[in-house]
Amino acid sequence: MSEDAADTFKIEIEGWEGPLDLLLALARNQKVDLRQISILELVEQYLGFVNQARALQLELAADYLVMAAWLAFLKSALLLPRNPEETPGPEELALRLQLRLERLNAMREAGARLVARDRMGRDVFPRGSPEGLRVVRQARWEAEIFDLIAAYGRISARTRPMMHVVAHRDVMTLEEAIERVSDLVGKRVDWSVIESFLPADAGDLYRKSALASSFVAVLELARQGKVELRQKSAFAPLYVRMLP
Amino acid sequence: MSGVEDLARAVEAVLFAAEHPLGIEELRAHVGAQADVRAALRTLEQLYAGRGIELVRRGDQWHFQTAADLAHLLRRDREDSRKLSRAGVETLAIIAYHEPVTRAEIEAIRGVQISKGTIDVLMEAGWVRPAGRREVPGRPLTYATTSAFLSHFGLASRRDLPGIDDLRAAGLLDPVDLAVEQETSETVTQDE
Amino acid sequence: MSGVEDLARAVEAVLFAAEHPLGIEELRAHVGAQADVRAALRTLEQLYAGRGIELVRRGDQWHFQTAADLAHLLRRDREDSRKLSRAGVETLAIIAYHEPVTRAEIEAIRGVQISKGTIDVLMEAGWVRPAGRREVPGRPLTYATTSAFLSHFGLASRRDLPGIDDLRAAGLLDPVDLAVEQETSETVTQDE
Repeated sequence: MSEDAADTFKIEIEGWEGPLDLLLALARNQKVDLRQISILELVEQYLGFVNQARALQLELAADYLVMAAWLAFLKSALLLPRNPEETPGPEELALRLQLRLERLNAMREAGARLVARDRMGRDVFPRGSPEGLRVVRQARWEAEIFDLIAAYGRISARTRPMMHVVAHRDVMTLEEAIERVSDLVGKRVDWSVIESFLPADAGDLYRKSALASSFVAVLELARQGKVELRQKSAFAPLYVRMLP
Repeated sequence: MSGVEDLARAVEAVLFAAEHPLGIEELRAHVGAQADVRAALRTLEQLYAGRGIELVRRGDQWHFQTAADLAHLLRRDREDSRKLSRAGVETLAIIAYHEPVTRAEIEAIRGVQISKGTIDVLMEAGWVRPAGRREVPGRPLTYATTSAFLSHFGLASRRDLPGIDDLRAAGLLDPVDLAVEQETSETVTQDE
Repeated sequence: MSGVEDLARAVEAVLFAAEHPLGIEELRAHVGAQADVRAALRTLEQLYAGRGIELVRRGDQWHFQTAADLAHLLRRDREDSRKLSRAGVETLAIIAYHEPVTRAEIEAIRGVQISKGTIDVLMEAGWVRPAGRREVPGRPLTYATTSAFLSHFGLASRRDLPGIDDLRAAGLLDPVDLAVEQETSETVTQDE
């Protein structure tokens, strides 16, 4: 049924909402439990109703007519000798109609009970301006002893190189080296390799430090024009001589 | 004042301030974990019986609301909720008692197509929501009711829907096909 | 029920459902123009005296509110258990092993700055407390663990912290001067 047709029909026949609705209204007129209604009687009433509407030249929506045709078929099937080949049989068709009516009726009554309840905002009202309840969340912090120890181990591992303390370490400062080289170079007349200016009794680490500082020292002295340097090639021995 | 009366005062204040119905555990969270909240609620029920405000139990939740017989005093400055059409009421009932339910299933029960606006009106009222698609050909949308539906109609849960247990027991919430199967099999059994 | 009591019920319901305090005229608009609303309010005042809900007059307007002495019930504390962050655990470990220790020292040991909230969280948890100021320039605050720390981690004393002796023997717990640490670590790197 199209909406237009539905609208027309509502206006013309007291707003039946479809053929099933009309059938239910007729069935209830039988004033018996829907399980006990006479389907034949119901069919007669429906067909009578449709004929009456036609006589009054009311425009019936298509699905009312489809239902009328189906009910006419059902009626003849119920009345004529049964054809066992035919499935579903007329009794089952009648049962289906009765079950559908029961279900529609159940929902109609349920709806009526539902809307008749005391409805919030219509029949009963909550407090207009409740203060409200507040939940104050507090964190309960969790950590396990294992996490703590693992964390400390992790930090220790991460910072281990940083934690080495070099208790004592001999270094020759640049000032020391300049003084030492200036002093020694003046006592020599010819070219001397730079290693010859290092202290003879130096340990390995101190010797490295002394070499590095002495190298910078001779560069500084050369810059000042006090010594000259000679080296044949990279990594070849470095010679130092006092400038006249 | 006795302990029970002190507790009743406390429960009264908490329920009064609450924005939603509260259960026993929620009440205990406010008034004390060991409190005999049920005894306090009984005291309050008696205290409020017949008054303009009533203590109401919905399922296992409690709240205060105005007495239903005073609705006429309260409605005056409120927008009258639009009256639901008959189609609307039936459709709402079918959704509530059968959810989740497709439009085709609603139409099968009502024996008529439902016009476009009927479900829209129910959704606009906040009582009905789409509830996913049914995994059958065409994947039709299903509908279900909302918590706003429950609270508007004063229901604690769908189990409180009027008569739902009887309807289910009578098979009236089963589809016709299933009911036919059962009826015919019963008939067969009777025949034997 | 008498007329006054009926009226009291009506006023009770109207005040309960109202979103604002109401004056006499507003109440009359709901319960009846001729009604002796003041008498009804007096009845209600007596009825609610000492209860969890009170009828309160503000100027010439009336409303219900929860009794002031029960306000504390309207809030409740909820504990959410939360896991300490990695920074939090590391900071706590450093404080536990080195206490009393300043923030700068913690950062030196971790090798990473600690955000402001990290120590706050540890103090909120009740595991760390301020432990006086160090008498050096800037007088930085030092931190130490609490007895709650010990009991949470199942320790009788800080000496029970596993491995503390081994770590000390390895020289890992020696106080390290920041400046020296920088220089020596650089020298070491050059040597290697």
